[in-house]
Amino acid sequence: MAVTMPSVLDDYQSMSVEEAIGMCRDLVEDPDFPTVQRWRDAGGKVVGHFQVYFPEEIVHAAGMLPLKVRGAPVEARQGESHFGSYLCSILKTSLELALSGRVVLDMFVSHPICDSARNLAAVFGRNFEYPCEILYLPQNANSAHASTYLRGEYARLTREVEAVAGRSITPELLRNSMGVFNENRRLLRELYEIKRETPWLLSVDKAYCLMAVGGMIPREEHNQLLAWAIPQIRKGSGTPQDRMRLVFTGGFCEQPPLDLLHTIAQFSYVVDDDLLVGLRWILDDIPVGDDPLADLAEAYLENSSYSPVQHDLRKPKEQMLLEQIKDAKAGAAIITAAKMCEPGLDEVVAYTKALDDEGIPYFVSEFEERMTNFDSLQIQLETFIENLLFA
Amino acid sequence: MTYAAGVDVGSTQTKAVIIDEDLQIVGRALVSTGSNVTVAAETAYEMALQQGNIHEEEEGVGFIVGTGYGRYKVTFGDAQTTEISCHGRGAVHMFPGTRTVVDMGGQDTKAIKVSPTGEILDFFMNDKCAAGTGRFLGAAAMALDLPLDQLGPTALLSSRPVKITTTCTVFADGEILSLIGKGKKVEDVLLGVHHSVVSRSIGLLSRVGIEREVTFTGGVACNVGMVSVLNQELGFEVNVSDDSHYMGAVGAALFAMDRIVAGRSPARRTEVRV
Amino acid sequence: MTITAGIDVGGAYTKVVLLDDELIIGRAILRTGYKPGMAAEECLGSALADAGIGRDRLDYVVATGFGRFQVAFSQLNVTELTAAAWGAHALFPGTKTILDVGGHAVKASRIDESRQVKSFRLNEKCAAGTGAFLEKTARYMGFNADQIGALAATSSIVVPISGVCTVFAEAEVINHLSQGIAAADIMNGAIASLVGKSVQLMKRVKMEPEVTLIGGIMRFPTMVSAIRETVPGDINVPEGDLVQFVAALGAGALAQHQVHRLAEQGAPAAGRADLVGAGAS
Amino acid sequence: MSSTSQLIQDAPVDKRGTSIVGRGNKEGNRLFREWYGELTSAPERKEHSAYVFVMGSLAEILRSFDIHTIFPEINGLQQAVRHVADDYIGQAEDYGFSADVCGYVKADVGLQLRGGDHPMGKIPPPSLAVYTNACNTYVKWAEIWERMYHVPTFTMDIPGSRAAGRLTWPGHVDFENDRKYVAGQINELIKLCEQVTGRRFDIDKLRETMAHTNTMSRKWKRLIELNKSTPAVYNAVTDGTVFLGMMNGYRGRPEGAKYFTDLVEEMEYKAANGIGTPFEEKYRLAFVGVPCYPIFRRFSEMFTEWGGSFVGSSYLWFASGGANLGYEYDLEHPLESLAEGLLVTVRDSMDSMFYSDKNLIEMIEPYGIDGIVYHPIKSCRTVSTGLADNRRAVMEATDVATLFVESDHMDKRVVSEAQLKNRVDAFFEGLATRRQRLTSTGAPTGRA
Repeated sequence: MAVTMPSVLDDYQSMSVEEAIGMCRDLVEDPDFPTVQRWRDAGGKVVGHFQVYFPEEIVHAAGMLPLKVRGAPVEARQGESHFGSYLCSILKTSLELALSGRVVLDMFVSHPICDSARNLAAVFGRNFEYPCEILYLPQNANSAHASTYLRGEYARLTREVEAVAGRSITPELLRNSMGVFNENRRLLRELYEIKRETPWLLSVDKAYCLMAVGGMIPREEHNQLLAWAIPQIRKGSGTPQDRMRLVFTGGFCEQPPLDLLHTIAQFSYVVDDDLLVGLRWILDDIPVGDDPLADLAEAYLENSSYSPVQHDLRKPKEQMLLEQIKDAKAGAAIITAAKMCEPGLDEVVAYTKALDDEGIPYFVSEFEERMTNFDSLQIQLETFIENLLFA
Repeated sequence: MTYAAGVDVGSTQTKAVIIDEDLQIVGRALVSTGSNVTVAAETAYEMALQQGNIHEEEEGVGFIVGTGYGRYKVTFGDAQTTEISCHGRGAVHMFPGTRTVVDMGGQDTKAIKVSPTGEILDFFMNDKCAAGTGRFLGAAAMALDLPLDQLGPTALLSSRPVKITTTCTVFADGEILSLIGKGKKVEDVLLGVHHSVVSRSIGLLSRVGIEREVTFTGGVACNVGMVSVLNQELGFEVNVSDDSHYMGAVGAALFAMDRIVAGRSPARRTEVRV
Repeated sequence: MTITAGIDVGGAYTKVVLLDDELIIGRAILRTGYKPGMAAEECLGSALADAGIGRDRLDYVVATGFGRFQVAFSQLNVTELTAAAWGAHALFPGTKTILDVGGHAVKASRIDESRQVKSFRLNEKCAAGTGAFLEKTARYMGFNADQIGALAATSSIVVPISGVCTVFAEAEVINHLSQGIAAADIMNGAIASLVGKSVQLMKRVKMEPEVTLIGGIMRFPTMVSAIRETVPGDINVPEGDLVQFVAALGAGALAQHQVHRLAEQGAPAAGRADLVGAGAS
Repeated sequence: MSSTSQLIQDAPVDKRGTSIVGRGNKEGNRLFREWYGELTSAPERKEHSAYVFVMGSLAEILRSFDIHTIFPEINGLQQAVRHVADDYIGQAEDYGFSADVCGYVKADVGLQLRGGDHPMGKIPPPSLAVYTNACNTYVKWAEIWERMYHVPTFTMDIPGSRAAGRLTWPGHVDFENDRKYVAGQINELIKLCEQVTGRRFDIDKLRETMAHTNTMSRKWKRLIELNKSTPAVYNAVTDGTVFLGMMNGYRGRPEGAKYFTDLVEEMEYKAANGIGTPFEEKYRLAFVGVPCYPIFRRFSEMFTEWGGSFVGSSYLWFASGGANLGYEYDLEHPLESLAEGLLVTVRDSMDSMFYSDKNLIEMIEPYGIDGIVYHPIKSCRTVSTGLADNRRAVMEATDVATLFVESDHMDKRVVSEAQLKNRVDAFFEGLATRRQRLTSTGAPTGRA
């Protein structure tokens, strides 16, 4: 292992798995990102990458910490003053984290997932000295030339990252990192399998905390945490209840507050979702060959999940959602979109029409990362359940 | 003696101020705007004249400037100026050290950056949403059926503000009542309301940049709770005049006096100027 | 005979309906204020008085509305949407679509023959489309809520009110007034904008006849006739002030259903109030 | 009465129609109606239409296949200036689209739901849709047509600048990687057009359309420079919208080349003779964002009645697809240079939205700018997201006066005339006092 990664988590092995999940929740909700602080204090550099997907392997191979920038439930007092009225919250809070010094970066990367996200790179660039750029992930996934282009774009990114890290990324280092992330995605797949097969053992909010913490700690450490937690969760004592199995969609970029997920978990089983889908974007292990950048590029296009912000004629989103519901043996769906999220709101129309045609019950609910009142969501959830009970 | 007058027609209240050549306020009046804006403006103006017992026959009012959203309805006015310019001018006149003005009225909040001469360098107003404006405080008062002037004092009884996220006026009473329903103390909820309104206004202020001194104008500046929370959040004391409610009208009157002094006062006109 | 109570603790008003099997034997309404639990107590008290029976006669109590979790004595809590479905169905068995325009929320739902809610939408925040907007507008122009209907009825012109934010919509109202537009016409415009937003919600749940209109705002004939103009098919409106009691009635009807169901199962009359109660936080 | 209001009002053109002054707008209105006439009658002639967008319309290729280009954005703004947009938008919202979704998208959905009935004519359904990623909403928009019409949709993915001012050029490894990608996609698009039309690709026809675009780009660049003259020879917001209609609608066509040749002749004549717009010019302004179409004429009057004259507009940069660069294709190597040109011009469109602060600062002196008006809109995050921060940067670097007003280019519900006027008035009151101070201290005050 060429890079020595400092450990940033407290000793959780001595905790119960519930306590460890509680620790994750605290970290996920802590707007000061203590694990990132510890990493920096140990002399590490941090590359912040905005939602949804980012080839973190490249940053990892350079010995830096890839930090998933996903906003935070903070008041964007400074952030607000850099934006207008009609914008999603994650944009403002992500900038707030940087402006307020809660998160200190050595590089910031955004993506052409939506027009706000591309603008965000420009806004960061005007306000910070470190490199702020857009990684142009291909939007024409159906072109025969997309993967060659993406390999070249990854090569460009590699050069930028090397400059920031002050060290070169050998194919060996990259292959090693890809191994670490393959392992990480495999463990996350296990986590989701537990939710799908035995949802009473792992609620959506707890699974979320375990997953999300990965975006802010060295991935080796996340792998250790998951490898430690998963067997214990499987051994859990919960018993199945007669609850509705739901798929939650709309959490691919801005994140709903944990309390919202908790509210849902109190009334139902969320057996699949698109929360932080970027961490699980690649569906299987990436084959590690002679040209790791090409392997990364190929996997992004050919072996990936779906989201409202990737256009791929092979993946009509409403079809993907229906399959997701079928595969998860879910009986209903919660269709959400972050307030002011154009791609998300556009997709809601297609999703609801498809669900209407299939006769799959659903309800629509907008959310914002900073919301604290879930009455409307709760009314809709309960109405769902009551319909089963008093039919 | 020549006088100058400013009439500030706001969405809820109309204010009139008369100043003399020494720029001293000699008459002021406040009436609720109601449905006939022009009548409200005339009434306020006449009342201000009476209060300063100025008799137009002998000692005339040389120039009248209308301001506020209804400024073009001040049909007896000689000129119109936006309340943005007027609040800036009034604040700098009352507190010459003023560099930033926060004006909180019925339905909008303005952040104004001014030069030492009262020149407007930059300004920002809430456009899209009345959340966190004075109206939100009004809604809170109505929900808890407290008189407006009791809001601040009641809030200041609390030390533990409740976090309030919905600052949407429409849903204010719902949010507030459900908090009370959940057993929160009235004063804690109210302090929370004040905090949420203040933090919205500070968000607005930071758009023009918070440079000391900050002068707090508009009707909401009469709320002691708002003043103390604002000071607390800013970390320094803001200027508040006893006439903060009249600041727009004062600014308008000062502009009017400029015109008199510049000797450019036109013959009194009474036709509508739109 | 089975006597049940349905209690609807709404944002503005608390309503109680007492049922003896199918028959309404008593009801009461009063302001919720900020002690929903107490409001429910008092309201139930006056309803019992209205029916002239004692509390011990109650077989089952179902609570609904935003304050349902503050109702200490209910065996079961259900949402307004479920209660409304039961209420509308009890009054008009042909109901397929329900529009509930309340003070703080507008809810549209589509149900099937067995009162199952098939689809529903709640109004998004920041839409100047709640009953409160009408009352605010009326109050601003110097009328009280009960005069809204009569006032609008005298007008034939609809003054457009397009503002998205209620507060700014009020500013529009002020502007119209200052331009000398008649209060009645402005009221008409306010109603039209509310109707427009409500009908849109119904379209989003794919409304089918019969449509049943409920909620306090439906007291105003102008509101109803404006909806009739834009919505095809049969439209039901409960008689008089019964419009305000539909959710409470539904809760009472559901209570009847529960008693009989539990009787069949031979189980004691204990609901899942606690279970749902867990949802309250 | 401003020339664009003729466009809006179909008002008769005055007797001086023969004179060179005012010709551009008169011709523009005529050609504009002619264009919509062509579109309306295209189906009768069994001609194909493609739905395209202003930032990278690929008109050169589509035209070489005689495929009509239809711009939903232009349809949308016409619905707004003709005060019918709300009906279409309402229909789309009933269909399920949120109030927060782009008004252009909803106006188009409403239009499609009405079988293409549009105030300018009947908009035929698409044979295919071609769009770049210059605006991500283009992509989401096309997905709606995929679902409605099951027609082929083609994303021409054009990587933009990775960071402010970081431009690469031919020969640079990153540029070549992007160019290969774009060139490859162009070939894929050509194949798609062959399938749709059943015709063979004709490279000489492509040369023709490219030659016309070359003329138009050259003239467009000149047109923008010509407004350095005092008084401004055209209003960059109102007249500019007419010019943009021509630039996009007639891109790659002889009528377009002639139109802009004549237009530049007219503007050079006006410049030489000190002829300005119909309004007195007291303050020279730059406009940033998208105009307020629902009250288009009133919006412009709020400025002209104070003597505010829009001499430049970022809209003329990005909505012309980057024609402001005056980029000219190398007709010896059409396909290669089409790829290069597309990359360079569409990249510039995006830069004009995301990174325009530097261009604005550089514009102040040569154009004698007294103030910059930022008008971000609810509908368009692409244009609007960065503007508040952009303004901060400009105000830090210069002491130019700025105004920041938000509304929308389609949705009347968020356009409050009273609010707008209040801010505009305050802005000019500030400009007036500032000018008094500057003149008294003898400092330069733009050109006025």
